[in-house]
Amino acid sequence: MSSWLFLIPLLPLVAAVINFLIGRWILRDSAQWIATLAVAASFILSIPVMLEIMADEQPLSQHLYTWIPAGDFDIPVTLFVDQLTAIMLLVVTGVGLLVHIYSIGYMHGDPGTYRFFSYLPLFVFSMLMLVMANNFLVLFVFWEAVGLCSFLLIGFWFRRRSAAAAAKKAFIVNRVGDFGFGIGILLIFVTYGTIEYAAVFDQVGDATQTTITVIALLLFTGAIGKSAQLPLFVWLPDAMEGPTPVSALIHAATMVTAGIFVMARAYPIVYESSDAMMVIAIIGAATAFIAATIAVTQYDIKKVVAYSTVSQLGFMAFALGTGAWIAAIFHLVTHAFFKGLLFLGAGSVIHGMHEEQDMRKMGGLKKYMPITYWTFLIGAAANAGIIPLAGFWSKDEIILGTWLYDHTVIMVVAFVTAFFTSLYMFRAVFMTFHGEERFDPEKVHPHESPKVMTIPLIVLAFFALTAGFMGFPPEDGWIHHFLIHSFPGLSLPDVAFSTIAVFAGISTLIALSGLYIQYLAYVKKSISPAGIAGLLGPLYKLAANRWYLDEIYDVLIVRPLVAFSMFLWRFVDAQVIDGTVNGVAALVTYTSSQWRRAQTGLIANYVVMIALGAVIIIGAFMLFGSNLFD
Amino acid sequence: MSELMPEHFMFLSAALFIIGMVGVLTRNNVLVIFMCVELMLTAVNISFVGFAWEFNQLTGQIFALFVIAIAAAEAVIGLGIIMALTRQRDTVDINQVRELRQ
Amino acid sequence: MSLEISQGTPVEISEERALGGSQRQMVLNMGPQHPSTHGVLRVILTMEGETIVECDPVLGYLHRGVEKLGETHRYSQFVPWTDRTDYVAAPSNNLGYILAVEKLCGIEAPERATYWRMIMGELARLASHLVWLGTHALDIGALSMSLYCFRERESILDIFETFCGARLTTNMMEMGGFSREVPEKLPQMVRDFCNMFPEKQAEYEALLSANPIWLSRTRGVGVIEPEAAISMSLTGACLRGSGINYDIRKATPYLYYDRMDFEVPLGTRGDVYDRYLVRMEEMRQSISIIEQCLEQMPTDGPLSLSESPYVIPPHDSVMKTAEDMQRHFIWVIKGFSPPKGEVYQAIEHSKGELGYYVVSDGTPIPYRVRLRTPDFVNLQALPYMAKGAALADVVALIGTIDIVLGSVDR
Amino acid sequence: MDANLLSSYIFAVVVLNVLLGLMAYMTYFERKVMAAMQDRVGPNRTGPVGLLQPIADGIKLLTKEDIIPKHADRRIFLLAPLLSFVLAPVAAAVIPFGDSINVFGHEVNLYVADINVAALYFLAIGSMGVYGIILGGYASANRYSLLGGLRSAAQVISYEIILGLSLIGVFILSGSLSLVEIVSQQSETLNLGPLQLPNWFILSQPLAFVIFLIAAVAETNRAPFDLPEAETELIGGFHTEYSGFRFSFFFLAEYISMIIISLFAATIFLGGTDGPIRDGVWWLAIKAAIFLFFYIWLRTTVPRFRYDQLMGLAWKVLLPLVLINILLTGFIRLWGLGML
Amino acid sequence: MAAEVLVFNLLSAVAIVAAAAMITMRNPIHSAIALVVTFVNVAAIFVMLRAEFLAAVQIIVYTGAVLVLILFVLMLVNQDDLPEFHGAKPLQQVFGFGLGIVLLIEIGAAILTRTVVAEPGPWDEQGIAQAGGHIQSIGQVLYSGYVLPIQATAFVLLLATIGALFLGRPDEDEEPTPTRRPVATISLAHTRGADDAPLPQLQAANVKHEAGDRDLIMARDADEFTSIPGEDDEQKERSE
Repeated sequence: MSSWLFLIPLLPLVAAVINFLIGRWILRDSAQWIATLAVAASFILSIPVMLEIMADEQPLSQHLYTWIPAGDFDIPVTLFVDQLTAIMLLVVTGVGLLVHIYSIGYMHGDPGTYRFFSYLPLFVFSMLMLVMANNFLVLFVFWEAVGLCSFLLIGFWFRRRSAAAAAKKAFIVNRVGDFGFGIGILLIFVTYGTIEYAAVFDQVGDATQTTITVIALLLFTGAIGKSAQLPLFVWLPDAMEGPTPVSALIHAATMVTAGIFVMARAYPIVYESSDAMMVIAIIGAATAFIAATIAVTQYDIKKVVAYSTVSQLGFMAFALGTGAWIAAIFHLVTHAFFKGLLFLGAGSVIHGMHEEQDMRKMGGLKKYMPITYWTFLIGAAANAGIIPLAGFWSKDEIILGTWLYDHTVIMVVAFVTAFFTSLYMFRAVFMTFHGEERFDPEKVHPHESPKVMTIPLIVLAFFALTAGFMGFPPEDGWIHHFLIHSFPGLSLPDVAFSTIAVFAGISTLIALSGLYIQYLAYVKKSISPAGIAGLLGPLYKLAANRWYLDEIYDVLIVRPLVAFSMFLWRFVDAQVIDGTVNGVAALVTYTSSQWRRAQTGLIANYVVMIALGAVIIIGAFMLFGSNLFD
Repeated sequence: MSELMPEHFMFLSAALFIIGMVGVLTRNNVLVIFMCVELMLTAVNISFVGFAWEFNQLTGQIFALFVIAIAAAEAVIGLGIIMALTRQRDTVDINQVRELRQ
Repeated sequence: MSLEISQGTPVEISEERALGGSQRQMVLNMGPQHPSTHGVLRVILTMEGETIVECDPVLGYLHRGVEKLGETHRYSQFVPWTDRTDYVAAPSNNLGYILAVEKLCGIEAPERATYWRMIMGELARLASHLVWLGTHALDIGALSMSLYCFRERESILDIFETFCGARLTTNMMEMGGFSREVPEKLPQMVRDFCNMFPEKQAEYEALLSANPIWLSRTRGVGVIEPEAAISMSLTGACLRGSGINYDIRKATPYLYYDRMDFEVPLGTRGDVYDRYLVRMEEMRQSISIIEQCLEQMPTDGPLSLSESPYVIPPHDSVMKTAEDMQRHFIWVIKGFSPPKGEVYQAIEHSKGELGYYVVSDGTPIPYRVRLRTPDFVNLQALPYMAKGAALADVVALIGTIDIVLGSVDR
Repeated sequence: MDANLLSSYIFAVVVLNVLLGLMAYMTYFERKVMAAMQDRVGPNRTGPVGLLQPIADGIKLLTKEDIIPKHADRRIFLLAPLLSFVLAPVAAAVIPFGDSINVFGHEVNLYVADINVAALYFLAIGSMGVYGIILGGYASANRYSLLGGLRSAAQVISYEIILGLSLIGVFILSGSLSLVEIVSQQSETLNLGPLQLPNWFILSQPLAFVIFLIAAVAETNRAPFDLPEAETELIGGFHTEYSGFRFSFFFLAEYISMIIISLFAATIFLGGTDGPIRDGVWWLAIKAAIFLFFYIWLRTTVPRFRYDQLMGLAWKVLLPLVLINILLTGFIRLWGLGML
Repeated sequence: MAAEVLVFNLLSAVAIVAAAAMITMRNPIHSAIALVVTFVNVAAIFVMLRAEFLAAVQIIVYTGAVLVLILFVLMLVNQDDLPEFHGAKPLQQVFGFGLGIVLLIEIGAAILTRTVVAEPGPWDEQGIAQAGGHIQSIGQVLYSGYVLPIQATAFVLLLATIGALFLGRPDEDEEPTPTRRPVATISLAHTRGADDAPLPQLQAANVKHEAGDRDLIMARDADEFTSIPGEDDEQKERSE
């Protein structure tokens, strides 16, 4: 199988290139089929890879070519698949395939379809290469490539000013993280003299503790950017300006989890540094909590899901930080399914509501779009952690991990966050699908989405229902035994059933309480959400205004930066640099105007010069290079 | 010199090449210059073929073959340019063509 | 190869135009000695490569002052001169002039003579078309065609020879009819020709019409728009090839053409091939007209209006009666004087409308004789058609106009 | 000097003289055939049935005044007909007129040379032959001649390509460029079911044969491709200004190339000296005569092409066809060798 | 083998003399002829150097095509305007010949002091004979090791052809085609020169099919198939 590995990323790339080159004129609508088929083929090819890994428990690798040969040092492009990668492969191609199918319906009639279907497989290609890389440089290249795809897709409707701004914001914010990431990779190279995973991980212990901590934190900086952790998560909600399938694929299921993936990949490094892990855990917990609180106050259905994503990413991050590695990856996988489902469901709602995203103008949609409703409900329940859906198992395991590895504070935060999770999820469900119809029935005629859109929803809903059983029984499930190979030195904790039961009970209670509160608030109307908001006063305001993070950035970073830039422009650039440049240019102009006399424009003169040059060179060679005068 | 020596063809090649070069340098007519360039290419071909003969190889001949093929392409384009030039400028005098200056 | 021309001629102007233009343009002096200009036509071609940019026909190399001769000769003396305008169809030229003078005098030839005139006119048309076909095909490169055509033309010339003793310059007609009785074997000769010819014509068509090279050389070449054809006052096949229905035999019938059952072929595209088809069809119609004439012709009756003062008395009566001898003497010495007046008579010549404009001031010598020769007018179409055509097309175009320089230059 | 070389020289002289004689009677043949086709008698006054006509013509041409136009480029004007005339028969050197025969105890090969690149040599000489026409057209200082020269240059280059490419199918099948080898391959028998046919390449390469025939007519500037001379347009084209024996050189060269290309076609496509009974040079002569008759037949029958039609025919019709032929032949050959 | 050397020297001498003639002739056509002589001699030298195929290609491509093209262009360009008739600049000539002499000395020295020796390959006379002839041996080498270069060369030739077509394309017609004026009489039978335009509706009896997919219209009356535009308009007005 390893000799066919290259096909997995190649097919989407080919599809992307074909669609990009001839999509506009020749393929037009058939571009979508090329892309979908390519990703489907990748998905089908990924299955035997998975099976082989399961059977052999040995990583696969295929050397493609040497990218940068430079003396002793060379950068090979080698595809590397171990257990972690295999899971990622299935997630990326599987969710990718469903999103492609969904997009056929969602993007129908858009003039830029061919463009969309060349970016989307390009993203799949980049993501696949990212997870299949065997060294940090290739990883970094495709890390940037997925960033680029994200940029392109967020700004897909670039004529919309807000979309363009969001794309820019996502790109720039990510650059901050990537900057740290890049430095981290450089530091790895400086420290270990190589950037291949295997070689680096073999000699992790050779470096000082401080160096390792710094490397780990720098790598985590990248993850902060890409996986939208505090303080860089601001881009992700804005990224919802892109088409909804993009949000589902990139900003929920795959790309944003790249940060988590990288940290898991760099497990040997991170694991060496308890300080770094502590930082990761704190940041993750803070992110999870803050995002969850914001999510409760949002009215835009996609924003709710987006903040939910940030929150869940926080969960994964602090799972990493607390040492629950497998739980983090487990949650990554389940999250990919139910968050993809939620986004696609949200997209289906938006599609059915004629591009309306505000939940205040929805309500009572249950009867109009039953499939969307049920699948969305399953996704929401999975996200909220209702037993026995996927989210319950993974999230519960993360919380269990905090207790197991003695992070009590974080555990408390996690429980609180879980409560908020339940709150915002069911708030969204009830506001959208239950209650009175708040939209204008004259203008809006809600309808169920076409089959190409609902079928992916059903498939994802199935996985959201069942994926959790990969990790059953907790801490001893199939996924744990499978993934443990990717985390050498880690052992599965032996947890008493009673402990598991207690945590499961608490989690379920919290989730159901959230459900009940929202039921009262939006269906029974016995509690007034506005009243509670008024009761909480400043706290609500804080959450509703996204903890003023954008404003803080504006004051702390953007404005000084703008001012500094103005200074640079007005004085340094206009006066100093331009002056210098213009002076140099004037000098060059003057000199060249003198030299220009040599440029007669007469071919004859040029030919003479060529001949003269030849004569001189041959003469010089005869004088110095031959044995003529020896 | 009772036998055919490599020096024979090398001198022939050199002589033709230099004649061609002198022609390029001294003539004004674009077409004659063009012919001189063809002569220089042929001179190089003699070298290729000669070395191939000297070392019992065919690589030189194959190189010469490629040179001829490329020379044909060059002739087509060159003459096309000259035709366009005469159409536009009404001249084949190389000293009246100063388009390269800008 | 410089042209030696005096100042200010159109030739020089076209030379200058060529030299003043780009180097790519080349002036080619085609004729007057050139095998495919059908005589001494001179065409100055300004060319870019093989494409004609400008085409200037230069005339006058065969100018003999025929019109002036008409003003210095008596009415009957001018008839032989008309033979020498379009010498490939001499009887038609005779006919046109005779008809004009007869119209001036107000006389009409006897019925039998009129039928014979029609036969001779149609035979002349056939003879002319055969020369046209042979040379046209030869110009385009079909070598054998000319020989075949001249072979058939020989039979027509034999008929002429039998009728009047001359082959080329027939001078066969007179005011009021014919001066001689028709030889007895002539009707049979004409009948034989009519039987033989369609077969031969089928052969020509087999050789040409089915030939892809012939088609590619003639189709779409030298298109004359109907508007252009009219504005250049083209006549004959050049006009009808462009689809304009104008045939003098139908429009203003002369002789007994109104008694004939025939059709006028019209082209649909106006290119060389259409004119070829039109002329080929005209030959068939001519044969049919000849056959009809032979059928309808009265077996006997006078061939000449012997009583008319404008007609030379028949030979027999001159020898027998004094009046006729007197009349003959005056007719020969002084000629006859038609009444004062002017007349224009046009006939459908093989090349188009051949018109004679004759003004009489009551003297035996016409005040003015003007020839409207069809090919002179039709030649206007050459520069029109040649612009943008290839050099090889020019010969085809000259051929398709069907010029005879004797008639063009007069 | 070794005997083989000597016999080759002698044979070359024989071939050259026979060609010249044949050429003279080629004109007679042409005139008679044309006359018959055009319902005429043809030459019949000089000698019995006009048999002495070619000789009379030759004497006339040689004794006529040799006019050199005033503005002509004199040296080239004198050189051009010679070039045409000298190059025309040279190509005959590679045509095999049969196997070797025994003359006075010596083995004499019935070909001047059997070289490895014989077919290419033939094409090369053919491509040189056009210089006479181009230079003659240029040197005459006559615009008709110049146009004839230009037309000839373009025409010969175009049709040279077609001619060469049409032969490639044969080369693929024979695996050799040597005409001797090609002839010997054609003398084998081709078994087509119950039919036993000679392995002539006309049977396996009919398309190539037709294209070769067309290109050969164009290559020799004969009707309907006689644009360089085109009497009715260019009044003789490149030889407008030539008279006397210089004109006769062009004339001779044209007829010699006709004969040689007929011989070549007979050799390549019709099995050369191979015949149903008693192989020998007579079969070659008969086959060549068929081609020559075809040439004359064409001339009497068809009108002339126009310049653009001529080029269009070469580049838009014949070139694609001949490429398709090469492709098909190549595939069939590979299939036959079991490589597909 | 003194004869071989003699022939070689003879051929080279002619080639060099012709080449020298080429650059000194004032008339470029004469130059071209001199170049033909050089090329033919070079081809003969190729034959001596066991390169029969190249010799043939040299003749076919260089003398048969490239030089014919050059002659073609030379003949198209008006002779009176050729620059050599106005003489070259003396400085240019001195420079050219000077450089030529220096280069000759340099290369001469290089040739005489040449020490490069390579391993002889397998393609001597026996080797070529074993392969079945010169063509066969060239083919073996060419199509075993140089397939990609051949394709690249073919591509270059294709590009050159396209480039030449582009360069040689006719100028765009600046003059707009004149619009047609209405004239007194318009024939209904004519379809404006286009060969594929449909004919106006005609009675089948009037149409005579001719060879070459052409129809002739047979008019029996002088008034058939002819309309006078003015009358038509009047009739239209009346009917309206």
